[in-house]
Amino acid sequence: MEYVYAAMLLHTTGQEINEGNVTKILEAAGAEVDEARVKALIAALEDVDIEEAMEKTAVAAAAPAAAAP
Amino acid sequence: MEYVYAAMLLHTTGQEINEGNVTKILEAAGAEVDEARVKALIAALEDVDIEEAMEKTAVAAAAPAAAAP
Amino acid sequence: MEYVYAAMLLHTTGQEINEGNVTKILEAAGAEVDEARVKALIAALEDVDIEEAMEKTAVAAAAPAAAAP
Amino acid sequence: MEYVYAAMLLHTTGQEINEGNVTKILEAAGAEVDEARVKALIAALEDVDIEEAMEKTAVAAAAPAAAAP
Amino acid sequence: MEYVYAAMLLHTTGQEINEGNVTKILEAAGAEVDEARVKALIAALEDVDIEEAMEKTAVAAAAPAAAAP
Amino acid sequence: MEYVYAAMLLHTTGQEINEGNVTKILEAAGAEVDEARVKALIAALEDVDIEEAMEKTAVAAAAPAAAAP
Amino acid sequence: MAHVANWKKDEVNNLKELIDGHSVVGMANLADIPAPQLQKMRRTLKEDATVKMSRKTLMSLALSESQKSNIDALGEHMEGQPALIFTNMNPFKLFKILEASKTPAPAKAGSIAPADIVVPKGDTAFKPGPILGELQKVGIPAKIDKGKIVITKDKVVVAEGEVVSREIAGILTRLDIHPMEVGIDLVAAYEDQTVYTSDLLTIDESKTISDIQTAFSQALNLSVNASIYNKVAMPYIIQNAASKSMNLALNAEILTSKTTDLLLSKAYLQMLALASEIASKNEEALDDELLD
Repeated sequence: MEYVYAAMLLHTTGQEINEGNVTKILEAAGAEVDEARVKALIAALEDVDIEEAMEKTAVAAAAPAAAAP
Repeated sequence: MEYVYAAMLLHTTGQEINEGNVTKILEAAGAEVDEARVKALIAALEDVDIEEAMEKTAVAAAAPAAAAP
Repeated sequence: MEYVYAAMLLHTTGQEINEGNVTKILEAAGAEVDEARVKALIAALEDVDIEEAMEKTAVAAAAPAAAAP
Repeated sequence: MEYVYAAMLLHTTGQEINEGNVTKILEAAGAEVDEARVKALIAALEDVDIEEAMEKTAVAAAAPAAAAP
Repeated sequence: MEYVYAAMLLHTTGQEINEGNVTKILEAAGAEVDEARVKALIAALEDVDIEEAMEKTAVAAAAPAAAAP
Repeated sequence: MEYVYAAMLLHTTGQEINEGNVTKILEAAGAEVDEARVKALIAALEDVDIEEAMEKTAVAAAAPAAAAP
Repeated sequence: MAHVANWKKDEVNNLKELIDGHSVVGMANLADIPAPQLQKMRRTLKEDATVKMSRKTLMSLALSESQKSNIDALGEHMEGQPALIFTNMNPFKLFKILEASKTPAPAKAGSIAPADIVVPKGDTAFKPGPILGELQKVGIPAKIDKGKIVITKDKVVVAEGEVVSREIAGILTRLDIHPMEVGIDLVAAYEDQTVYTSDLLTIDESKTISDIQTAFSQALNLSVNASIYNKVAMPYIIQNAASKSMNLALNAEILTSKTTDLLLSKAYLQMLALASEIASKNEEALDDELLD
């Protein structure tokens, strides 16, 4: 999950989520960085609205109780 | 939340969650680092089983308010 | 939660939520006081309307049905 | 409400909930202390499982959501 | 998701999930194959129990707040 | 499930789900191909809206999350 | 074939040509199909399939004389009023089309129920009269209500596979219940050296849909659990990360812009909960504000 946390960190600090920045954070966190996974991450995030995905968490957290048995 | 993400990153990569490491990550993410908040983060996490705390669902209590009309 | 309780206490008695007051309460409660966490508390509360946060709870308690899908 | 918060504080820090301790906290919070009320509080709490009572919150908050259609 | 389906196919037929095999399948499916994504797929699956990861509900983790204890 | 995975692969890459394509993928995955099962799959999929079936899954995946422990 | 009449020779040759000229040969049962309906079905199938009725012996002969290996095994599946169907369509698809074209029909005495035959509860069109007794006689719970005969409970009158009696058949017809399915039964189909019987040819569409859904959720689960980044899984991966982070922040009481108000309201709610517990012991312990 470290790649995702790196992306979320950049999102929160308002920095661009690109290969250089993600790699920098992962290295600072002492992770072995797999370039291919960084590339895959960036590509996968391209059309994703991170804010919306995160907000869904909050709503999801609050709402789905109704579906509980 | 950037302080929390930094802690999650260190936890995931198996590094120690200490001031130096948290600061390094936050700087790599281009964040302005507030020393007191870093210290507070370390203090808050001191006796916490992070793995467990990540998985344990927290306060449902206030959450639905956000979704309320 | 002792830091949060201390803040709520001060809010209830109408006193200012500052480092000195929070520390005084925590010490009276026999807690080991972490200065950094007190500072982080004050900083975090700076932009929060406590009354509003409490009211949100009330709404949550009264009408959470609205959050259901 | 300050009396209840004071009791919660003592519970969290693991101190005994007695007249002296409650009074000390309330004074630190700048409250006027009503001795009779403190006594009543101590007496009432004698038979209460504080941990359980506080946890009921989460259940109460989660439950109404579940009742939603 | 085509990379994931390719991996699941190989897993089901008991073949090794390596670059050559994944690429072969994707080409048979008429996909443009991105070498970096194939590599990222292999890397992500390295220490994963695929059977278990396929069955373990992933989305549940996103919404558990409502299940608060 | 390899037959279904092959069909999903073709659906994802936007290729036609026909006997030739399914067989090609299964062979690339090293599977022994049972022609009758391929035929049955194609016939079965003719009247099925894969996209719709997937969307319904997503809803299902999101809702029961609340039932998670 | 010296002693065989010429028309029979022609018929067998004709069938052989059809067998060798199509990739798929089906064995059907046309029993119980009224002529007009069969006409209609032939017309519907015209583009895709040819239905040929003949004598059993001639069909067997044509099958055994065909060049196609193993096709004589199809002859073992003659039932009722057998007929051959010729097509180049996938046999599974042929089966599906024939099943879909079946139409409901009234039950006759001696029919075999294709599924449980149910008389549903509810109003009937009947005015009170001897029919009430007839219904009750075969075990259908009925009574008179507001000048009409009403069936009070769903009732299975014939179980799947059982024979429909004359009385039941009559009552079903009067109730306008058509429990039978009439159409071309494809008993078996030959393609490429293999004979598929109807149980193999049956396609369960809901199973297909649930297989697709299983495949999709397996793929999604695997993507999210193994952090395989793609567009479908990414929102869920982010949600997981966000929710784990929130859990940690809330459980460890880390105050952030996203957690502070949640933690404050948690404290407030805890206080209210504890206060209500205290109030149940002694109201004197609480201030007036809380007692409201």
